[in-house]
Amino acid sequence: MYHGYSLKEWLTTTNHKRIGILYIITAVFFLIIAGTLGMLMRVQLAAPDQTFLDPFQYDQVVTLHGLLMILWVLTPLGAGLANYVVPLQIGAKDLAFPRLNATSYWTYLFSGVLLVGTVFLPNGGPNTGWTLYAPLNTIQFSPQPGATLAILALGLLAVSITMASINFLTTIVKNRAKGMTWTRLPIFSWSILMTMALALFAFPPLAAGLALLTSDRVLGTVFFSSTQGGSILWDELFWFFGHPEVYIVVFPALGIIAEVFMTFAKRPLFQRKIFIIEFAAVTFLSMGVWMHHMFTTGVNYDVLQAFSVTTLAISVPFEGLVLGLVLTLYKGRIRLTAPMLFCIAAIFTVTLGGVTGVLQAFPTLDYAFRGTYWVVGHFHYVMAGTTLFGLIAGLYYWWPKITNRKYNETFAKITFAISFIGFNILYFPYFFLLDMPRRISTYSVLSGWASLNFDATVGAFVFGPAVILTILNLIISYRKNVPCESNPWEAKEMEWTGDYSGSLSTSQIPTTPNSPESSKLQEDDVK
Amino acid sequence: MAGIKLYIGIWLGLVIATVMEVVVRSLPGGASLIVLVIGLIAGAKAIVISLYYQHLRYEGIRLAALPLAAVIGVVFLGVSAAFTLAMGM
Amino acid sequence: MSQALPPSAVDWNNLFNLAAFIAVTATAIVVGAMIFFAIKYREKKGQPKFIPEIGLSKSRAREAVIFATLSIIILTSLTIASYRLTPNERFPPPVSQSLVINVTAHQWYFNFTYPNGVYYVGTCYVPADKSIIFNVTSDDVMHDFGLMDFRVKIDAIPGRYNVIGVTTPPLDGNSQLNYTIRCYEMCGAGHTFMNAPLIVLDPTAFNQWLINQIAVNSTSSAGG
Amino acid sequence: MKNEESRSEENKSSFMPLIIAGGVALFLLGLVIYIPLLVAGLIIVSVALLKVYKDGTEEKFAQTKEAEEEKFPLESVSKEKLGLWVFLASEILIFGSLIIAYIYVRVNSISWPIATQTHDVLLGMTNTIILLTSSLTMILALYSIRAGNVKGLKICLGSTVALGVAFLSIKLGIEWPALIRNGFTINSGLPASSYYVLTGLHAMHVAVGLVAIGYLMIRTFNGGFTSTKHVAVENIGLYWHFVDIVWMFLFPLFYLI
Repeated sequence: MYHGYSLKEWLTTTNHKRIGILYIITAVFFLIIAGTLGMLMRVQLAAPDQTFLDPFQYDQVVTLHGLLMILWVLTPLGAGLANYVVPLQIGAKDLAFPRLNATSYWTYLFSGVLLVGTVFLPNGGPNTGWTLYAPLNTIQFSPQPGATLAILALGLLAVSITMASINFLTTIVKNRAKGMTWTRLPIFSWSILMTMALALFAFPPLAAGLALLTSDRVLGTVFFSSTQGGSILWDELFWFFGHPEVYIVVFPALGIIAEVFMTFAKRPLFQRKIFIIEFAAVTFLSMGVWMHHMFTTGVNYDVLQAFSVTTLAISVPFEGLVLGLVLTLYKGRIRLTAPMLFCIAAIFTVTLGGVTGVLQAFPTLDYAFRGTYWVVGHFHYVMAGTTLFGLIAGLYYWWPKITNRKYNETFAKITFAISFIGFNILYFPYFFLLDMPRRISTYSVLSGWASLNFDATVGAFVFGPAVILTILNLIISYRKNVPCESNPWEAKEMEWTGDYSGSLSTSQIPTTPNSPESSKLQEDDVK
Repeated sequence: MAGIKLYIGIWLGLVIATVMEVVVRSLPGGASLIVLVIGLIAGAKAIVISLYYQHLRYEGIRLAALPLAAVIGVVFLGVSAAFTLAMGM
Repeated sequence: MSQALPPSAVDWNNLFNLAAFIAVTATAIVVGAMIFFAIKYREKKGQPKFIPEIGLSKSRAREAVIFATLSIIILTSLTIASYRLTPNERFPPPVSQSLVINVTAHQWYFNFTYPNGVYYVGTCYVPADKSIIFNVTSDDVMHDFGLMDFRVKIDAIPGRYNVIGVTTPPLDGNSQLNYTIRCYEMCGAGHTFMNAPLIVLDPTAFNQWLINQIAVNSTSSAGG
Repeated sequence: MKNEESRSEENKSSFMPLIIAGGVALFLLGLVIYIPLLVAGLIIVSVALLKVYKDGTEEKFAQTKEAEEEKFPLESVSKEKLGLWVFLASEILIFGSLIIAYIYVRVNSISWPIATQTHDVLLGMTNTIILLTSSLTMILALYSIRAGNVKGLKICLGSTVALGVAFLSIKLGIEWPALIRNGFTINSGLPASSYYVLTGLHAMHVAVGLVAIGYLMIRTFNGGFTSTKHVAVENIGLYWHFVDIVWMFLFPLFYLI
């Protein structure tokens, strides 16, 4: 049964591989829910003056789509792949605290169930947008119990991710096999280290904010309902979490892109050391840019300008990361497999999403962009483009590792083409909807937004099914039960070979190779 | 590892510092000066506890960097929040 | 009848066009290089076994530094260009020379109060060719006072007055100019429909309207 | 391969992560829609934690010794201790953010009551000294067991629990009722809101610490610690000192300034 294990074994497992698989399955499940919600929004906005959803329903759909996609889909999908791959890459038997890992997973699952469950409560779920701005999030303006439950679910998720970050940081620092020095640490493990370090710093302030908000809603305190700075307080706490969260989401995808590029270009990473330094610089700087989400709140303008500068500063190392990835292909021996194609698409979207983000870093320009579909286009290029494409590439790339099956390459390439085209039809028009406010449930004919919105809806009906087809491809290949070879990509990384000495991650091969006993891992560690 | 006398000595120091905080409160002087002094005493107490009772002094800077980073994060959040308070256009 | 773009919108458009041009060029270079590499260096059949090149020459590191320097220069100059623009919006002309309008956002409408105490719900009348200061606050939840035709926006936050200044364009032969104020922050179920027309009138017509309003307000308050 | 792996895993696998997570979810659901569910969740979590404790004492989850590992940069720090310090870092950020939120609302408020008029400084100071003393006894507990002195460990842990209970009884039993009688209730405005939420969360941490030290005591009486094997004493001690440190800031913030 189930991958050779009984149901009980799945429910009680503390093995990092099976927990990784559980994470991936759950995240894909939430992806389908959140994607469906996205489709509902596109249906509603396909034409002017539609009444398919009423404004309150639409608000709930917007909120759940945002919360689910960012926190219950993209973050855990990266964590799931990390769960499976990182211990293999660093030569650890398991994560440092296996039971904590299991607790982290189940907490994540139940928090997601609670969040989705809010819509079945009387008066519906949260309707405040995923940013939960105060004082709209207080009991006075959103009295439904579903909104309280959503906040508690978010808090539970914060606990889950904090547990995961404790686990991964300890594992990567303490559980590396003999010989797996920091310079040899594979780049995906580096990216997870940075992700988890960021998560450690980002989620506690959110948890603090949620604690205050919960006490507001349950105990009747007045932190966010008071007019004495309550709105700005929430902004500060939320965005101190919210901006690093964007990087928490995108880092695993960048790590995957690096691994895939190295494997399919048969090249070491371009300037690996500089790449890691740039990675660390982005991690560090991303803690200091959150106030660019508050340019129009009217707080002290000099502070905002300082944050504008840090935001621009972060684009320099980030650009270095992208260039490093592109130059990895230089003089390579490139095989355009499905993961490679997805990664190339992800680089395209991260570049476009990135430069549009840089434009928003100028307060003057952001005064116009804020709260419009331009912003929606920007972050969907980064999130739905880079992150989702990167994670799909990761799934394709490690699928032979996880399931011992090869997916159908032709089918995968076709779905790639469809999803890439659909993606661009869906999100590119957003850059031209410069004056359309976000989160409006409908618009009038006079606004002139109808044709672009119709395009986007058409794109949604191409992109959504393409993602489903991708998932189907993976499932079908698993059901077909044709085992593949153990290293179909001729990859050089530890998780495939069980030996780091030939790894493309390190720019220098050790001059004195370690003895086979210490560098070669035991068979069942890698399999 | 430190000896029992050191631990008790530190405890005594912490208690005295606590009493001092309360005394400083009732002294005449500018409100901001009192806040500053009390803040410094509280910070010193926290540092002493973490250095000796949590024996960070003996663990070395590499481990101490972790809580230190967290504290720096908090201070950064606080400083930024403080600046945004300044209402000026 | 074509409406002239307000001066701040023209400036904004110029800066945006410049920045967008640079952004699109950068994207084209990066993506173009990537696609070029992917095609040029793709694996062909019958090639000898490939041994990855491990060492990297120093000149490549120099390239990375050059790219970083280049982008810093571009970003710095854009920042300077944008700062030059900023005062128009953030530091409006002195209050004495401007018309100050208090805007109070509610769920889900805007209320405009003029210096002489006249208030008007749902529509904002302003004189042409005049600097206007909006003093924006909110009565309930967070809203956003967005005037996209002028490319400005400011949050309406309870307990807080945020200031935004614009200069209305001259009428240029039109009898009036029509713009739209929209709410750009999620504020509940009525967010979708929370907008207000901004009508730019000839100064004399505006004064006439203001005088009429005094009468209307006094009768309505007396009646209430 | 599968057999080998599952055999080594059978020892580690457990329903408890699933049940604890489910219990917590039930607790939160109950908090919002139906209080009995909250109680049920609480009971489930407690029972599951007891089960975990039982498994733990049976050494069921004992870590298998790993093969040689890379140690840089934390050569001398055990995995458990590093994990705990990472956890403490997240706690620092939570309490730090809460304190910043408190300072923020306080500075932003037009008026704020004078601390000494609402709070009893003497009681606050007593509580501070009690907590400091409990920190001393906690570090002496570690000192004792390092020297192999199990009796000293028992005495020290016992006095730590006693002092912790004293702290909570003064806070919850004397201070809070008096404050509530004076109309300083949780929903009577920002000063009270911030006081109850911050000190309440701190009290919760004290309570969790007391439960953990209770667990240490039971293990001590079962002869669970020796001069070489006392990781739990040290780690729970680190947590307890952290709770102490938080109070070092909360005391002046609420009682003095």
